[in-house]
Amino acid sequence: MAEMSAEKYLADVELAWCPGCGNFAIRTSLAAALAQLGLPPHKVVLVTGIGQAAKIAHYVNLNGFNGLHGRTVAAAAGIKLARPDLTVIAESGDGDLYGEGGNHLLHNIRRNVDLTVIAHDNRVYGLTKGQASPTAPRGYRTRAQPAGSPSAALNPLALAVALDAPFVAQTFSGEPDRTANLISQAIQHRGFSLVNVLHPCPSWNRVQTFAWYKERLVHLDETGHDPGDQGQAFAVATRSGEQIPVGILYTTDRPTFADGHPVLSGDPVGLRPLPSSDVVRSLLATFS
Amino acid sequence: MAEMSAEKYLADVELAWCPGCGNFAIRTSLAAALAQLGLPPHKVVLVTGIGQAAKIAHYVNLNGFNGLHGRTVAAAAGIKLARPDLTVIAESGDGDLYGEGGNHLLHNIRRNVDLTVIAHDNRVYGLTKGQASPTAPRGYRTRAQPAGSPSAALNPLALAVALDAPFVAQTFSGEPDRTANLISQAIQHRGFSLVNVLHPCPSWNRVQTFAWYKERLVHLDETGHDPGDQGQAFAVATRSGEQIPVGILYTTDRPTFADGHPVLSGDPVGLRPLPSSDVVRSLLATFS
Amino acid sequence: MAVRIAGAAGQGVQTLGEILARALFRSGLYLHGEFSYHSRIRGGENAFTLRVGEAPVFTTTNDVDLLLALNEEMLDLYRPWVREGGVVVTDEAVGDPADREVRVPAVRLAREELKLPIAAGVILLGTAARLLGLDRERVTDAIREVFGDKAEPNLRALDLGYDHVPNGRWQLPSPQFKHGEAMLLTGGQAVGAGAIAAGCRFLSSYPMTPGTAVLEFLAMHAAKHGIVVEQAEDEIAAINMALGASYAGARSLVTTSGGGFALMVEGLSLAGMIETPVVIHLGQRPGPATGLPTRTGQENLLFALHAGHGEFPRYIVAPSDAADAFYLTMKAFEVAETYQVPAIILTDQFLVDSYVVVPALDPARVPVHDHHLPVEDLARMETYNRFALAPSGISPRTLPGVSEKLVLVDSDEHDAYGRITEDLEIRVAMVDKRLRKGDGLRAEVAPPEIYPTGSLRGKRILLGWGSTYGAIREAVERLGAGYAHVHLRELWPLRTEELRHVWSEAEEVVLVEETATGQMGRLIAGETGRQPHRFVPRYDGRPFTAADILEAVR
Amino acid sequence: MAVRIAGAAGQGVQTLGEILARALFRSGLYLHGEFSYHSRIRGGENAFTLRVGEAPVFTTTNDVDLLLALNEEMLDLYRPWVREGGVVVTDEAVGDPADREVRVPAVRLAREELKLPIAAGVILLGTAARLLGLDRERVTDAIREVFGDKAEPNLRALDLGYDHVPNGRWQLPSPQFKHGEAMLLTGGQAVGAGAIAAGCRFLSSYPMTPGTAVLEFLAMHAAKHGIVVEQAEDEIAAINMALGASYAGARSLVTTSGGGFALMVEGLSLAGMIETPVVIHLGQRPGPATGLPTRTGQENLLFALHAGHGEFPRYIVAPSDAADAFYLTMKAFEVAETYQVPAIILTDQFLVDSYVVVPALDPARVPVHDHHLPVEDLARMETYNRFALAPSGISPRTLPGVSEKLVLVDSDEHDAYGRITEDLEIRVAMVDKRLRKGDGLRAEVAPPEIYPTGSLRGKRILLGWGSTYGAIREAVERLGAGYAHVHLRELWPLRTEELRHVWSEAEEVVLVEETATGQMGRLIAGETGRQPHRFVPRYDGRPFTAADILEAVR
Ligand SMILES: Cc1ncc(C[n+]2csc(CCOP(=O)(O)OP(=O)(O)O)c2C)c(N)n1
Ligand SMILES: Cc1ncc(C[n+]2csc(CCOP(=O)(O)OP(=O)(O)O)c2C)c(N)n1
Ligand code: SF4
Ligand code: SF4
Ligand SMILES: [Mg+2]
Ligand SMILES: [Mg+2]
Repeated sequence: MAEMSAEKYLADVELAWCPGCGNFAIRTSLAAALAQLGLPPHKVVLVTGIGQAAKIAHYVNLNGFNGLHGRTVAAAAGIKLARPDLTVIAESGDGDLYGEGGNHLLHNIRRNVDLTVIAHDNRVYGLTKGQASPTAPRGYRTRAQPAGSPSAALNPLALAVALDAPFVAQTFSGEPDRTANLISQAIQHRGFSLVNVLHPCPSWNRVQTFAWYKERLVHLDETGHDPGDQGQAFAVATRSGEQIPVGILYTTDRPTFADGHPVLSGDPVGLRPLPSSDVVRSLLATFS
Repeated sequence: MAEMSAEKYLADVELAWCPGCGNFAIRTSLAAALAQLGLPPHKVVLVTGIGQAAKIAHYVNLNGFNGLHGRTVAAAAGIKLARPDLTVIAESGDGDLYGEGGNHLLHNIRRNVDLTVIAHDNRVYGLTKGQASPTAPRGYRTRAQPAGSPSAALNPLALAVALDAPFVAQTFSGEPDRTANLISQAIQHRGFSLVNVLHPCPSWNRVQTFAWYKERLVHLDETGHDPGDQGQAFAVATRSGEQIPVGILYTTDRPTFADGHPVLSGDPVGLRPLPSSDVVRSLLATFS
Repeated sequence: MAVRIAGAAGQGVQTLGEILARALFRSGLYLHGEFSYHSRIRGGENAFTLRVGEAPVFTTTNDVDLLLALNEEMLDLYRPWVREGGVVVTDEAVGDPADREVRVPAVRLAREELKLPIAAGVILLGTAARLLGLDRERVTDAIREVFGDKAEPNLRALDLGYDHVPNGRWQLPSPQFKHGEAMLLTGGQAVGAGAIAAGCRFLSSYPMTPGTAVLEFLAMHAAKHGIVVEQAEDEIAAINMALGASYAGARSLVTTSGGGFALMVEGLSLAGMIETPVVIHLGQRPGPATGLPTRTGQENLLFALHAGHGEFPRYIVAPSDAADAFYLTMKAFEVAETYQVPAIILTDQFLVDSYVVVPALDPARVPVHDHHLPVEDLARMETYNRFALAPSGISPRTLPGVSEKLVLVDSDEHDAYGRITEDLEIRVAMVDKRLRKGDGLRAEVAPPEIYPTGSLRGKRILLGWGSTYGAIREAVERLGAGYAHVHLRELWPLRTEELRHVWSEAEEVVLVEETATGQMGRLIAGETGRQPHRFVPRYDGRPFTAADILEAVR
Repeated sequence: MAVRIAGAAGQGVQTLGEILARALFRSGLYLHGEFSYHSRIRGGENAFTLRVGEAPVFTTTNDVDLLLALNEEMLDLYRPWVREGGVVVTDEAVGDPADREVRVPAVRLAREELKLPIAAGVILLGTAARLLGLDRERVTDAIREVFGDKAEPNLRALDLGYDHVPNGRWQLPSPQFKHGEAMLLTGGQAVGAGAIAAGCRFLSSYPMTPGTAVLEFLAMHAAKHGIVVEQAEDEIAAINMALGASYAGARSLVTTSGGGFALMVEGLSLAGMIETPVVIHLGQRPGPATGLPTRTGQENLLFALHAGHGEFPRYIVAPSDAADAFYLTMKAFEVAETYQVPAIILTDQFLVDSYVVVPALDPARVPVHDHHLPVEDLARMETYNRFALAPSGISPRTLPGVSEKLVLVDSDEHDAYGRITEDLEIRVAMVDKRLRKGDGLRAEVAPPEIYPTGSLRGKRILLGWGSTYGAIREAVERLGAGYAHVHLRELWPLRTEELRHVWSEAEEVVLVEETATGQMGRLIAGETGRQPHRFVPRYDGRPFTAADILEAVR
């Protein structure tokens, strides 16, 4: 596929994000990734949920399914199963994907549908004014958690590695080229891919700021990490403390949902014609 | 606490399970565990969902909350938060806990509420006539999956270890004493405990039979496994192939939900009196 | 003529019932077979009640002529319902030898002669078949159909039972139809077949009785008919996957019961907002909550109608029998697709699980069409607006990826293109556009069925909807002059004019419904101001029979 | 007298509004402050509209006397709504210097003098306050209350603005109440305070506008008042956790909006089945689906009433203002606890977010009691039956672990002890028992409010419910003779007798409702057969004002 200009993926509309927000860069990285891959806009569906991150569906020139909060991955799976001919990207906030939508993430990793999930991880519920998201650290204080969040942060990377997700990566919005690159690799990887994008939320998150992240990033491609080794990936994902791994944590190649599926091997069901009356009559004949 | 007779925990009612089902033994093991711990029945709440396994709430003499399919752990967390003075056990089928209820499992491990979750893992939806449950292997055939389940089996142990659940164990219903022992240790462990109980379902599951399991069990307490090592626990949990680990995979001691909680340190809120009018007036005074 | 087979779960009651039903069907007779069961896999009470007739039979009965009791408990439970002059068939070890049952050494024969204990039921069935006057060959065919390559020992069992008694105590009517003129199927199969006939290409669902029957039917036919059938992780996933698939071009179905539908309510509202068709099969069972999982009821009418936050049009049908279930399922798909709305098929356990013989189904009765915008038309457009403000409310629809035009849908209020908006004038225009579809929908709905035709002046009306059709019809037939039956099969939009007419003509309107609160009465009154004068409720989880209604009405 | 402060999100519109409201409240005046905003964190349109009065004010207005515009866009948008003779206050750089606005160098002063750009708004507020005739001291107090230890630079900002104009263009009325005689609060705070006053001990919820306000209020007061407040992973967890906590003895609340409520529907049905009290605060906003997240509406009435599979009693209130929200929340807890049913508090964004001054709240007006069975009584029982077939339908309730008696609840149909059953006679008895509670509940409900009192004969009635109260009341007052206002605050069970009376007396009943389909009309007709004659709808997401209603009715 020919590389295209990233511009054509960007919709010329007002962006309702706050100044300084990491979401802007993620949008640009997404466009750059699509341009790298030369994917025609009409062959891509961007599925989002509800939240600040989820508004991205309106800010790009792609097909879009901006569904319910938390149901992003479920809707994306439905689209991909009906139309394997399309590239389907599910993109939303950490509250959407890991909180309300946790069960769909879990089970679509099992399903191994060929989806790319991009999580905007700002550790807060941005749109609803700053409550702790599942990735917020224990003790994080907000108006809904004035005594500090009592729960441990969810580790989405460890979770995905444990569930044997075929492609698990993390990146930082402040590194747009690396982010674009990872997204493009995630899209190309067969099966389920998760890209967790850390990003600052200057409006609500005063702890995990741009600088805070910058100081802590460790680029896995510079550490000799072997993404093919699940144990190593798990160790990196669960390494606690001051280092934040970015890059590809884990890749594997296991049967996808479509592999050996009796129907998915044929024409996309979303494009098949109405059944012929002969076919229907043969079905009904089984009742007589 | 004094040991009690296991009999007193068993309700004298007809059990609607099929002959030969592993559920019978799990019920006995649960009673034995409670007897070992000498827990008075009225100080225990057994929370279940819907399914064959979930009927256990009616077959024991304990307080019982037999709620909705999939919501077992959520209801249990509510009970425990209101009444830390009670021992709360959440027990249900694999479909209930890992399928419909996956999100509650995920987030209650994060919460680290002091619950014991006992999963009856028969790899099928027993009560609804044998469809694949989340732990059914890829390719498993049922009436709802005539071409074989297209999804990989969920690995609940790897999941729990990855989420840093404080106590993760697996056992087999055909080893009732070991099962009782693990349940009793799980109850005693501070924080969230998961005991995955493998059990045959002679009515629907013709693959994972009693004999099938018996041949494959590896007792972790005989292999020198160190449950304090998360990496090792993960390796054991994800070890594929013909060996099925039973015993304690992982234990850790991390802050529970109640630790440092401003309200849970006081009297159980479920037992507190109605507010005095003085207290209410002082609240209202903030509006004047 | 009515027969009941009763036993514990695991004794094969449903299989025996199906064999008997097939044998009768092969004999050219109409029948209705009701399967009633407990929520367990082994033990408990299972009963298959079969009525035979020379014309279509659409309801069950309390009384039977022949009881085949597979164990002692069932004998005790159901003997009181055997009519004067009826017969009971049991194993020799069941019941009291002093009683005048037909006692067969079935268990012993199955064990000793066949080495297949489970075949005792087929032996008893053989005896019952002969008493009924059934041709041995018809039963042989039925056993072959049901057991496939496992038929052999069961055919021997049949013979053992058949030969145990002399020829027919009863005689069956002569055949009423020729092969191909009628069909035997359950309501669940009818919904599944209707879906396939209407071009369903995607089903995502979570098992729940009685919705599961449709999931399993489509799963079985998926490969052949090119349908993606997927068991979802929960009902929320099911509806959201279905909406995704529908957006992408696949006619989509979900199947569930009340509790699962409850979890789909947010998704239903999404369907309303993104104007993406989806068909929901809601098989009712008694609630609240888990309730009685394997029983029947009609408690979800007002719930189905008002489910979902916000206001949007929907289409609701409630088939009265299996044939209706086939046609109305087809129509539900077609209406959902035409109007880009969610459609709900409201059945119940009784309808889904009952076997019935109906006149041969003719899919051509409900034409189905492709409603997408031709790609040529798209090419001519500058921008494609998924939610263009069409006068009918129906915006021209296309799919992602079939042309260079992009397709954007949004759960927020949105503009014509599909982009999120907080412009309150656009908001109003969009609400109006969506609700305008109600006019078209209303015109799709057929008037309620009235029986007997002719004036309603001064009559007492038994008003019903859905699967109570057969019982009410039979009751009205038996009540004779002065009574009429008004039945709704398409529930929403409501045909208010015809209903107003019913009220203004009739002497009294009696609602017959399997609820405790009379929901259809409240619905009709809410839309027309006319309330039923009386209400005959039932809410014990069993279907109405004509006898129950007669008792309540007389 | 009315004031509007308008700006982008992030410019502090709500804070400025709250300061102004507090200053007026401290001046002994009644007021209503409406906050209208976009679903974003920075940018967009935020407006705080404040009406001042000598008597309680319960609604907002379109027209204002003073507009404080924080940016150009807001100036253009809202200038048309400034009354003849009104004033506009802006920064010197905003708008056209040729216009006769009061232009203050606020941005420059904030930057240069205060080194705090965000304080520009407070400077403008100071100017506005002086124009309004507000005492500087009252505003100073208000700033201290709102900013706490961050007050200092804002007090300087106030002075800069205050000193920019000469003394009062307007004069405020004299104080109408003394300290302690009235209270200033939002509807959301009122619900939260009512919950605490009624003994709420547990809240589990997932954030959703406008429900979040109540979550945050209780979170803030949790430690002091001994309440476990937990943000759930989703709304399904929220309701199931709340039911668990309630079973275990904690009065429990969940708070959400339509989309979140949709996810709680199965849990609502569970509450009905296990007869475990729970209070649901449902803050309405326009749908379907995500709709307009920060706007108002009344679209969830029929949904809230019919949500849940199966039939079970519930209690629904719709407060008309913040005081009502306090009392009805208390009542909702008490009724839920007495009848062991779910109770729904139906508010909306307008009510939740509006500030209002009300007569001092008196918690003693709604007595609360412990409804658990005394442990002594338990000790005397052989077995404790959680679902004993009480004539009132209310089975005596105890908690697990307070005595040796075990407490078992079950989402399946169950016997008196709580054990699962498939016995159909017990089923019927249990349905009857649950529904019998409806009689007691009906008696709890107060009759609709009628204004003016006296005969309705020949009058045109404006019928409303919930937060449209103030707008309808004002419209009726302005319409004068020949009109009356009938308002429902407790919606279910419905007081059908009084409503029938309204219809039989009145000339015409006009429903005023923030929906497109007139849901209250359909509800009343469903229960009484009486339909409204006319319907005044609104569904653009904005609250009714009296002017809107007058225009539609006249
Ligand atoms: C069912 C449902 N529950 C709650 C909400 C309210 N809501 C909208 S956005 C949001 C959180 C967004 O957080 P996140 O997904 O992290 O996205 P962010 O705004 O941080 O990018 C919530 C709770 C909703 N729209 N739907
Ligand atoms: C919301 C909802 N969906 C579906 C069901 C139907 N249902 C009842 S039990 C069950 C599956 C049970 O499987 P599992 O939890 O593994 O328990 P088992 O019967 O195997 O012990 C299902 C799907 C239900 N009761 N509620
Ligand atoms: S609230 Fe946070 S995440 Fe949302 S747009 Fe603003 S800065 Fe970004
Ligand atoms: S269906 Fe399976 S799991 Fe359920 S009781 Fe029978 S054997 Fe046990
Ligand atoms: Mg976020
Ligand atoms: Mg199971």
